[in-house]
Amino acid sequence: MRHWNIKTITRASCLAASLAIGAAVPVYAEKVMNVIPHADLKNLDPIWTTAYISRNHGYMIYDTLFAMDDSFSPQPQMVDTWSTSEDGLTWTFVLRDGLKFHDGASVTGEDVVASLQRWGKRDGMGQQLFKVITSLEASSANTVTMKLSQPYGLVLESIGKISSNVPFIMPKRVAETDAFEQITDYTGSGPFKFESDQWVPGSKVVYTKFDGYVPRSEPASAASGGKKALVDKIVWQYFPDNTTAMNALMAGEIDYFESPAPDLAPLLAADPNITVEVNDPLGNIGFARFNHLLPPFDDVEVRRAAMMAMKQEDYLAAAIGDPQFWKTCYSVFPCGTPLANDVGSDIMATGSIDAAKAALAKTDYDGTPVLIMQPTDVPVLSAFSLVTAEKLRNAGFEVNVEAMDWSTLTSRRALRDPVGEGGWNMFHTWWIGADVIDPMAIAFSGDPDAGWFGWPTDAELEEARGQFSKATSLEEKQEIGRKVQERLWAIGASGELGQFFTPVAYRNNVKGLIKSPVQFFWNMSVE
Amino acid sequence: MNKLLEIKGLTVTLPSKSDRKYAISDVSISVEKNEILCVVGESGSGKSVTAFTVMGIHDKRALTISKGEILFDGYDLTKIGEDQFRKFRGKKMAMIFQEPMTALNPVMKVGEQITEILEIHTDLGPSKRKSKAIEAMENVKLPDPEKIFHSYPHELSGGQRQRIMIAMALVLEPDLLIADEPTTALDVTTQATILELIKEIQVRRGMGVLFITHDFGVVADIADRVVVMQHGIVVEQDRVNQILAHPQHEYTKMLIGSVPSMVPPQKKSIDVQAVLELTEINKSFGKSSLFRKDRIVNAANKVSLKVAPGETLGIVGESGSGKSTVARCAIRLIEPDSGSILVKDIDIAKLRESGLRYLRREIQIVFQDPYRSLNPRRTVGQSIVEGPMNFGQTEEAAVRKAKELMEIVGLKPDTFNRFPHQFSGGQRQRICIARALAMEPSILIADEAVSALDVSVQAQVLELLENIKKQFSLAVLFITHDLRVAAQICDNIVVMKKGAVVEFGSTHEIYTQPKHTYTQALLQSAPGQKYF
Amino acid sequence: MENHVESSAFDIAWKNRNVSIGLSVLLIIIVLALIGPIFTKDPFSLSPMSRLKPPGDFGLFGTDQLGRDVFSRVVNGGRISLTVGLSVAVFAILVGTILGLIAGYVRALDSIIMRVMDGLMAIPAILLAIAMISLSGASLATVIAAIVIPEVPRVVRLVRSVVLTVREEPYVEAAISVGTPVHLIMHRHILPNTIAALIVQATYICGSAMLTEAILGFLGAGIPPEIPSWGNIMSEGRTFFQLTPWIIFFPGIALAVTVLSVNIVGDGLRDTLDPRIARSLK
Amino acid sequence: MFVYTIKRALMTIPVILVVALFVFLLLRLSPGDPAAVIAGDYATAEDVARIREKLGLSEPIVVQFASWVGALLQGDFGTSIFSSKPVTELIKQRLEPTLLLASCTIIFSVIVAVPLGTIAAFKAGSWTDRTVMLFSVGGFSVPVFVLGYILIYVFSMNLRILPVQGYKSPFEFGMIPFLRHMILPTLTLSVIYIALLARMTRASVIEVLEEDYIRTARAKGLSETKILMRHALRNAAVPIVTVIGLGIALLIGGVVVTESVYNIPGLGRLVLDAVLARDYPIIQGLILFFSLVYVLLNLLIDLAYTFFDPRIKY
Repeated sequence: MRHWNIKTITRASCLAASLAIGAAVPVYAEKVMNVIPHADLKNLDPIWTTAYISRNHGYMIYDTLFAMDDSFSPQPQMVDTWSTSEDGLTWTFVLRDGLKFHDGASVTGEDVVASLQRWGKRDGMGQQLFKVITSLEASSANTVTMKLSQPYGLVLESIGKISSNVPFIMPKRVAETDAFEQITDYTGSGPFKFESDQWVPGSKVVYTKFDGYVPRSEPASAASGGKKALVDKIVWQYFPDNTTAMNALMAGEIDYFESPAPDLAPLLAADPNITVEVNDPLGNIGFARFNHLLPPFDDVEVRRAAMMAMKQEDYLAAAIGDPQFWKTCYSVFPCGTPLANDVGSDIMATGSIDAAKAALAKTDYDGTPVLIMQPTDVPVLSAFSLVTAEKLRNAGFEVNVEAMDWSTLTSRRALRDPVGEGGWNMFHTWWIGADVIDPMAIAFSGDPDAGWFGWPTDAELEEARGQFSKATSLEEKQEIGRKVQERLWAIGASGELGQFFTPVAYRNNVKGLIKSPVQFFWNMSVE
Repeated sequence: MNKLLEIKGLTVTLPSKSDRKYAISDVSISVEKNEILCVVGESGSGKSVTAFTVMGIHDKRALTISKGEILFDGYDLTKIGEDQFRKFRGKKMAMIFQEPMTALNPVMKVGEQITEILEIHTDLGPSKRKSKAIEAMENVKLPDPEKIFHSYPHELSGGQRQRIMIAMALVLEPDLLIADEPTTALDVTTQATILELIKEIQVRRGMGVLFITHDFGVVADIADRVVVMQHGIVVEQDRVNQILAHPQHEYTKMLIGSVPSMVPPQKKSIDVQAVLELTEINKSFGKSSLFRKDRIVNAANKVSLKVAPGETLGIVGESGSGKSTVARCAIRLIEPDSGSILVKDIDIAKLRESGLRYLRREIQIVFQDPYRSLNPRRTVGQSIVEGPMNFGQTEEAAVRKAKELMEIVGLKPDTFNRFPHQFSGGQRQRICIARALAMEPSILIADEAVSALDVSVQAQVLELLENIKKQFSLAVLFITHDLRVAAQICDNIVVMKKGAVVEFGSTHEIYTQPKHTYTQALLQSAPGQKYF
Repeated sequence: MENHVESSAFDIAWKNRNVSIGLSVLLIIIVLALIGPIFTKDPFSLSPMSRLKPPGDFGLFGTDQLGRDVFSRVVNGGRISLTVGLSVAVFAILVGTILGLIAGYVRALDSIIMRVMDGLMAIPAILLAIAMISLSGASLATVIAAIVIPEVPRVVRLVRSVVLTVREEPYVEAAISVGTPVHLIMHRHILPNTIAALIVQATYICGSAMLTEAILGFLGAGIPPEIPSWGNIMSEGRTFFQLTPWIIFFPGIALAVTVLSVNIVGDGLRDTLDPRIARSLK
Repeated sequence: MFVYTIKRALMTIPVILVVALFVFLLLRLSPGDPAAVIAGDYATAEDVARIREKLGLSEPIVVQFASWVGALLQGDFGTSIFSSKPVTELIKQRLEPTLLLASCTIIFSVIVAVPLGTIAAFKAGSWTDRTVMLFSVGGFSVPVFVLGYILIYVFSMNLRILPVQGYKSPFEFGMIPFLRHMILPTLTLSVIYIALLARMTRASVIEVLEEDYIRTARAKGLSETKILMRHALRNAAVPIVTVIGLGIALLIGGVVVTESVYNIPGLGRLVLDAVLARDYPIIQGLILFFSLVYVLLNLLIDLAYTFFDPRIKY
């Protein structure tokens, strides 16, 4: 620890005095961007966790083989050229020249293989992909060869995945860490370096520009294209309090505020020095999840009756507020994305208590109370829960709302036990649009064993989802998308609560923001 | 005449809700140079209010001077401003108080407390101040003043503390010293030396002293002139010999008559089987811990004694002699470390509370402080019947008995439902005696039972104790520090010092032929032996 | 007759101006909270389309972020906050008194109880409460329990010290020597002496419990936010502090006035019931 | 004195053990499961079980406690589940802001509260007294976070004379930025502390003013100011110092809130975040740490009594 003696203090105060007077002007002004991220970076291993903040951290310091552009098609990033064999079973990727890790070592095929393998153990899409991979090896220093057992339509979509878990490329020594243990070496090859000794968990993360990074020549487009570090240092400062965060931005103590509460937007927008805008074109999709295993929601008609009561406008107005930040969307795929459609969406678009009441009356619902888990530390979900509670009550359900924090909810939602023994009937969440862009999303699973909490069972749905990975053309994919959506609505898998957008706010001296569902910090500058 | 202080028609009013209108009314007293004026009276006589008012340190929120003047050094003290008054205090007039422990600031070295007064009133430098303080300490005959100078009050004995108070009061050689019961809280041997000291200094300096006391023995030893006060009024004042020899006022006569004689009356010896017998009782306080063993006090060291029915056994000794410890062991409020306590031949020394319970009625106690001996939240009746009802007596029977007892102890039975605060101190002590008697005990312990009472009341309670002893054939263990009281009431006496019995004998023997030097010193120290 | 001394003390206490003003204000607040449901809208009813409206057309105190009526939430919230304050005070005093009496009277258990209490005292109250609530799930009952537990040691210490002092009083010794059994000594002689101090302590506990509840709400570990306690209303509204100050202002005023009254009553009672301080104020 | 210090230090062991046991049981018996939190949205039951195994959560509870205490005895507070950093390192990182904030608060509060309480006591019953007492009672009546918001709103947003948030280490940035960032948090945190101290000072001084030696001092001719300064305050010091010690617990509670409002990266926020994230090692370590601080500070205060009151000897 530091020695706090008189000398240090005196020296510090002298320095302070001189700084305060402004006598000591640094010769070179370091360009620093102060950012309030949307969450606290608790965890530095983006493969180990799916937390969005860890994913964003990953994009700071790592690079990917492929990356999504703003039309959501994968573009080469670390890969220079790649080829597919005639039968579609052998894929060869050649890495770009000049790829370097932060420690100076070159990126090799070995690193890529190890990184993909670790990712394949944790990520859902990765697991699917590795089911068909027979071999994955570095055929030369900069070439990776992948052999498949059958043709697979989502190879590039998988390894170019934009959101969690993103297959970031780490050095081999790091990627060899057990997939269920966290890495402790944070060497990447991305445009920024993580400053380990300046990290204060829960408060501050510091990144500095990596001078050895060679950006691609293409212009930046979402996650793809040239990643240029235009500032010397990026400091993430986590603010637990939204009001304080807003004040700090308005006072100029902060440059960029990633996710202000939408309700604060008018206050921020009123400040001429601040820009408020929506950065994520897909936004987030509200999700009301039923537990298909327990009564009353083990009955499809009861689920569908409940869905009829859900009026998206009410949810969005209550949770988000300002209509410029939300819109209704009755497709399971985010409206505005290629697979969005309106098959079977009447049920969700009903939004009528009376209709719900009538539908419920036709079922065998016996007054079994519905237990809704309300995560009180997440305002949007808390509001969703309350709106659902009121809607269901009005529709004739018995409802119990149980307040808890999000972390309790995440552990409890995994329980398949009856309500009395820790189980549950409903909870709310949201997916970022990019996570539910196609039928492969785990949110749409119909397999109770491998599927997501809530455990819907529908073989037809699974069959349809299975087809998707083999589909190659957009038309085919759209067709499968419609089929999947039809099944999802038919079995009342979950309530879709509409699409909402969280704005970002930043001081006008910040330039170069990239439109994307994921927050990137390259190409951004502070003037 | 050489009047130093003249109080003329001084009247001090009490707050409007008090039970009487004036604290003192129309008091006229004067103190001359080179004399000790004793103001004597019982509690509530207004003697302390008079002293505090002269000093200007009475509670100004409660007490207001409504009439009269206090002439001192050419000024009327009732009219001068606080700043000017402050210059008198400590310099021209000084005061010493009853309880030297609380009157000294516990967190300040005593030397500092003396030099402080020099700092306020003189221009002396620090070293001068110190030498003057040391000189003052030598004057009051404090041993090793250099060392004591750097001591805190709690490190000194009671006598030393009072000497410090006196040194502090006299360091600036004031003309007037006001002494408010300065020896009441001290042991009798210490009292004698302090009285001697005050007298000596007064003579040497030619100072005027206003001496407040309730003890006619002290008056007889020290006073030149005496003022007797009752209920805030001066009832009589004269030269000391005149007052003692020819008191005019009834109240004065009563006060003087109430002082017990040092000569014990002849008593016949009692020759019956003892009901209470303590053998080699040991009791020490303080824990011997792993870390230190030095804080253990031997409060009782091989104490043996016995009391027979109809006998009053006195335990006398100064504070800390262990006499109360013995009493509390005897009634098993505390458990002795070793030794036996035979009550009617049953050893109760080590009995647990449950086994003890049935012997509780055999042995009862009356405590010193009548204000704390009764639960203020319970009626006196409830307090008296509590014991009998614990032993299964019906309420009706207990109440009937209680009313009888109240009559016996001289209280009206119709006050049965009153609360303790509605009684005077003497009446409360009677209630406590009734409560003890309600148990029909064979042994009664009186632990300083009359020490807190005014002399007049003391005499009545002593008489009551004597009567009930005879009436109920009680064995009485009478604990007191007051040699006069002991002389009058006890058949036999045990003298204790530092936890051990130093002498035992019949009262007559002890008072006429004390063997132990400590007993002799005690007896010689009792004040007022010239007259009483 | 038993209560003679207390009742006269409370007569005096009532004559203390602070006590009478404080109690009157409290009485009004309690009555309002109790009859609140009669004259207010449903505090739970959502109306997302009229959210964050200023006081006026959409209710006396405006609406909150879910369009609920702030006035009815504040009025009904009084009931929750007062319930928290009162229950915490009652339970803390009850548990603390029992433990304190045992510790003060049963030598063998004294050191065990006191070590446990020392341990509890050493854990910062807010942290303990946050941990307990967020780990065991938020409900009115857990919040009350979580606030009670850190308060208990203070009461235990208070009661124990009174017991230790009072049991040395001559009248207790007299009661022992007339063979009064332990439970009656407790009941007749010791307990009544603790009452004045406990009542004063209870007022302070009550006040601080209401504040703690609010702070727990702020930290996200309070009563389920749906339930309108003053603390919850404020903590939910805090994001909008600069946008819609009324959401935080009205419950804030209500809470401050209530706690202030409770504390003023406590101070007044202390001054009248503690003779030493009372004397110097005369 | 030395022996006493050792003895008292040893006596803290059972207290800390009680705390340790209590905290441990609280965490283990509660329903949350850190493994599930870590495993994330896509984890299967096997994944969760595997993580539980890794964290040692599947051991019997007694074994878990024993191994935790065993590690503690070696100075190992464990490692954060999420950040994989040792808890001791996290504490070290966060100690400075909290320590300085607490120190500033205590110093400021004492400077303000003791004179206020003394004046109120001296003028007991007067308007000055009533005003001071009303302020004190008021200090107990406003939630800390509301006060924080109001101060930020007035001083930072409207007057724009002080920064909104953050912490600037005096060792890195110098004294002036440090103090500028400390003013509002200190004010916010001090209010309740000042209220507490002022009341206690007043009560103690009133009590002392009733003592005989005050009368003695008057009889010596001392002025009222001197009586107050020399005699009353020194004797009132012990209860005042005691309250400063007891207030530490209150302070730690306040720190949690204040650090959140002013975005100060201190221990208070660390523990709050840990609780919400179920990061058991941090919660355990920090509550234990705070208790240790509390116990040691109070030990220190007990020892300080000898300085204020020569009658107390150990």
